[in-house]
Amino acid sequence: MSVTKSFGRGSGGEVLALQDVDLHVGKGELVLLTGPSGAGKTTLLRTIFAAERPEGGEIVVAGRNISRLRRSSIPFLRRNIGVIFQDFKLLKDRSAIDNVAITLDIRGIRRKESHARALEALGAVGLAEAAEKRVSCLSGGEQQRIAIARAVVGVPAILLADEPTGNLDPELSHDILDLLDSISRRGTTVMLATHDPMVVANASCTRLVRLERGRIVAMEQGVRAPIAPPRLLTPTPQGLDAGVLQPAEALS
Amino acid sequence: MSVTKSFGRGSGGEVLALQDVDLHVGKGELVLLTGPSGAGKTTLLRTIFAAERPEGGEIVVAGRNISRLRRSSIPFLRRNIGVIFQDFKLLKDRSAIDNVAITLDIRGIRRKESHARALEALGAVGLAEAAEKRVSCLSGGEQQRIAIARAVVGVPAILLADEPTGNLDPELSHDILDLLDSISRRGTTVMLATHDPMVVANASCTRLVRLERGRIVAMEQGVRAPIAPPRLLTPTPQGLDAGVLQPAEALS
Amino acid sequence: MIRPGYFVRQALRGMRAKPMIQLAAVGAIAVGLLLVGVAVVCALNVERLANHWGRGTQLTVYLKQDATRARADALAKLLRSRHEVARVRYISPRDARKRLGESLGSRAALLADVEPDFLPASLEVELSREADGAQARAIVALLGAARGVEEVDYLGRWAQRLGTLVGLMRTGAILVAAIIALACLYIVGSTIRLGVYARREEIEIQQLVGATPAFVRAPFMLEGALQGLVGGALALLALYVFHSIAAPEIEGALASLLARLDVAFLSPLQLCLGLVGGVLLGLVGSTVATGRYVEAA
Amino acid sequence: MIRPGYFVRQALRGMRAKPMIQLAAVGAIAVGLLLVGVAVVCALNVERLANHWGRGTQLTVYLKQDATRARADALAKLLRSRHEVARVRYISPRDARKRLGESLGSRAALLADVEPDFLPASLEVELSREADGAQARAIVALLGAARGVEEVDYLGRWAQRLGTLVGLMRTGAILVAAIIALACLYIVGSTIRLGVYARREEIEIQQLVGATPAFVRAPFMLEGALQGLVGGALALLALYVFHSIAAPEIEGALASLLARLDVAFLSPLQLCLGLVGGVLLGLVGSTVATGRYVEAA
Ligand SMILES: Nc1ncnc2c1ncn2[C@@H]1O[C@H](COP(=O)(O)OP(=O)(O)OP(=O)(O)O)[C@@H](O)[C@H]1O
Ligand SMILES: Nc1ncnc2c1ncn2[C@@H]1O[C@H](COP(=O)(O)OP(=O)(O)OP(=O)(O)O)[C@@H](O)[C@H]1O
Ligand SMILES: [Mg+2]
Ligand SMILES: [Mg+2]
Repeated sequence: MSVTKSFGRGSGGEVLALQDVDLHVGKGELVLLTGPSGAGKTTLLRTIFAAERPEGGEIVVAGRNISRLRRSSIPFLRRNIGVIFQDFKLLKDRSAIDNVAITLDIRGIRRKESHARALEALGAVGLAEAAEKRVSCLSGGEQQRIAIARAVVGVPAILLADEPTGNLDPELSHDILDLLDSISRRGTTVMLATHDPMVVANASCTRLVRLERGRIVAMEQGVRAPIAPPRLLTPTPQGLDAGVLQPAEALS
Repeated sequence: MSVTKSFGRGSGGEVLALQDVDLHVGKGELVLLTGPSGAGKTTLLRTIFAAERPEGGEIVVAGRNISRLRRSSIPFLRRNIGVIFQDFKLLKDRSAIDNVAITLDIRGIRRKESHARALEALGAVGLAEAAEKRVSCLSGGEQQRIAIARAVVGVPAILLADEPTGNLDPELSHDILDLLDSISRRGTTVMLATHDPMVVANASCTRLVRLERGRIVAMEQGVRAPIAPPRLLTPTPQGLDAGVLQPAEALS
Repeated sequence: MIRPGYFVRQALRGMRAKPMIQLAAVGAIAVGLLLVGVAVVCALNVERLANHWGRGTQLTVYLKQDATRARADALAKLLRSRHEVARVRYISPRDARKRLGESLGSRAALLADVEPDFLPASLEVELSREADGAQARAIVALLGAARGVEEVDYLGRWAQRLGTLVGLMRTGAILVAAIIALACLYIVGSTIRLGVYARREEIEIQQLVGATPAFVRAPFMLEGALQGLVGGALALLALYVFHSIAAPEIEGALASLLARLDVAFLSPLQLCLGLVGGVLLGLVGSTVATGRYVEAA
Repeated sequence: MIRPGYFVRQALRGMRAKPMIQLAAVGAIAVGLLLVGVAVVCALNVERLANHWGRGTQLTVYLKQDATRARADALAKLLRSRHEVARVRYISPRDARKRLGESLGSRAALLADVEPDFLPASLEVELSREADGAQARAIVALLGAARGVEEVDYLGRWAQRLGTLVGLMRTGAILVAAIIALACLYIVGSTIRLGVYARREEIEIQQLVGATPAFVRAPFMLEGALQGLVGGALALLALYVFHSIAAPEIEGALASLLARLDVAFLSPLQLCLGLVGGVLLGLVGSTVATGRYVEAA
């Protein structure tokens, strides 16, 4: 898998949220994205799952140019990308398990199976007991973990984690980093945006990218080597388009 | 000022969110509240500004029992309490400055003055330039800082900060902790809920309280001495009730 | 303490920010009042029509052969003293004969041999607009029992049919107006409620930072009143346009039959009432709808 | 690929979770269809009334003094051959005299000296239900020019008034029905739109995690169809109740004047159309309303 992004002008109104960001990420990498508040981390992640369209440059995922994707293909792209949103984006008046299962439901997976897998994912973030509680009744950290469970339950090809530990205590943060690490080692490309120095210090990333005011100002090798050197996979456009590429099966 | 809380049963459905929490906080203290996700930190703070009613026990603020407060008095209580919400609770489709100024607007302060003071508060959190931007267009950290500016702009008698640095980088976190410290030194009672060990390490608190599963499991003295020993102020009920106690004037 | 300027600004901001909610509420109020207005104008004109035709309501009191002119005059005087009677006219036997001759037209020769006072004298009584069926029947009964009266002829078959029809139309218009008014009240209420519901978070946040219920409510109420005013004005405008189009048609259709009948529009007072009704509708709707979320917090 | 069961469950969940939105939409649809239904039933019965009274439409053809009975029979035969004519009856001079006598009542003695065939013979022509004013006028013109015809007497003044009135009612009912239908379409649309608007975040989130527009829309469409079905059923039920209450009243009022007229209700086909209309209204409304937010993301 190969990801290429570069922008002439940033998205998001008059502000240049991103400027000439150029980044190649290989399959199975775990890239840490840091930078001060307002650096453009979230915007960069949002362009990858086509929630934001760049004014210039191109983003290539699995050989496909995201910025020129047909609108109708976007859902199928997103099914291969798990996203942990900074503001969670949970359905507040539904149960935790419904929120997690939705990523499977939209692919037409049977309710029984989707609920079993969702429960498993909730267990992985330590919330198996809270499965039936409404999201609005849960604490900040619990909500964040539901967002994490939702992002990983589909075993996506790409995982975008935007500040996934902002509401978690050190112990839980550690567990979550372990979870992301193991997901990445199984072949999922992980991009993790954070400003928590503890996360930066503890995550076994393959690369550390520092953004400032929309530009990459530093890029270091991480402690971990990528499981595979960055290479171009043969594009699987029909997989992305038709939604038949089910990473869960593809990867196991 | 004296705060007393104790619960027989916790609020929030069947879960015992808080159990027999007993805590006295004096004027000008800065109390750190820590504990794992779901410990009850947020619930504890919410009971203080009467967003949650305890099933048992009582909360006394400035000599008034919050849990038996008339519904119509709650707004006037809240005007003396600044809250930084864990999930921000900002008006998404209004400008940053409108969000900050609202705490002054509801007291009938002239638009000109309220905007000037709101701009000042935004400056204190490093967002003077973003004043006119819509909240939904701002990054997670920017939104958090607006929430902080809104909580402090009224110079409240009590400041409740729920995970105020979860979306901020270390540098900004530091600035915000400094801000809270200086506010506390000017006489505002601050209660800061966090699981960020860096905050716990750096904040010059008067006390450190650790919650777990709704109970206080540890309480240590902090690095800083309270500006005044815990004492009972003469209650100012008419101030809380009629909203004439304007801390801004009272403290300056 | 709090300047009204703040609320006006807030209300205007709210209206600019969520035009869809405003349009829905304004639309519901406008449609509601328009329908009620249509019903009222219809009822109004049916009423006028009934009065217009009702004015023609006549009794013919045939006098006995032996009744004197003095007796007839006494009866006429008695009738004129009653407020439900508009006019009384004495028809002498000679007049009656003349009329019968006219009504026979080309066959009037038939009456050539008939003596002038063969037909009885009569009183033609025209009831006033205000007189209803019950009063008319009372007079008929009264006259039937009076000395010197042979027979009272009351309302022809067609006039009666027409009266029934007009009565049905009136009842129908009132019934339909009532249904419409209730239905529109429901719709206006639920539309405003939905609009407030869509902004419940805003209300919650305002209250969390210490806004009083009155503070939260004021912009909504102002908004509601404005919606009502605009909705009411739109309804009256639309009603006026309908009236301008329909009135000449209806008048034309009636003109060939009747002397002249203007299809009336609402009076200035009624127009004002419509606007006030709109404002009240918006105001009360907003107040009730906001109450839910203001109380809940 | 995706089981319909999922959408049914989602739709039901949505309806349980936000009953207020459902009630608003169901109410708007019910009220809209009810009003249209009232207008339709009114128009339907005005039509029936017009036909019923229209059946009584009669022409009286006075024959010339010198016209023979054979001529009269020829004319009657000619008339009977026309489909707009229902019945033709020959009135001899003797019959005519008898009738006049009856209409004069106690003053019939007046005719004692009149010779039996002083009055002209005539044909009483009753037009069929289907015959409209234009056809009637054509027949009048035809007869006026026919040999042996002295004069044609067409519709009395009251019958004409009644006809005009019924026509006005029909036009009014259609006009009002059109206004109502448009107005209700607007209100239903904006109510459904508001309901979807209140749930825009849900739609946004679903799309962010990869739901196709069809997936997001399906529960809303199902919900809309259900709202339409329930709203339609409620409207028909309410209409039926109104009918049950109003019909005997109206029939009673008419009974004293006319032989008998049932106030008709909607036919089974029309009832089905009402339900289908409700479902379509809800379905189309939801689809359009959801489109906005599905497209936007
Ligand atoms: N929709 C938008 N319209 C206008 N400006 C935007 C929009 N989204 C983001 N921005 C601006 O772009 C800049 C980068 O935002 P972004 O959310 O990417 O920052 P970030 O690195 O995620 O920050 P944080 O760590 O605070 O979450 C910010 O200054 C923000 O105000
Ligand atoms: N409204 C509610 N209804 C039911 N349970 C609730 C409600 N609010 C909170 N809880 C439960 O109470 C417990 C304490 O929640 P609280 O939000 O106080 O935790 P917290 O210490 O703030 O956690 P975090 O650090 O994750 O924010 C949690 O288990 C939560 O699920
Ligand atoms: Mg961000
Ligand atoms: Mg919390």
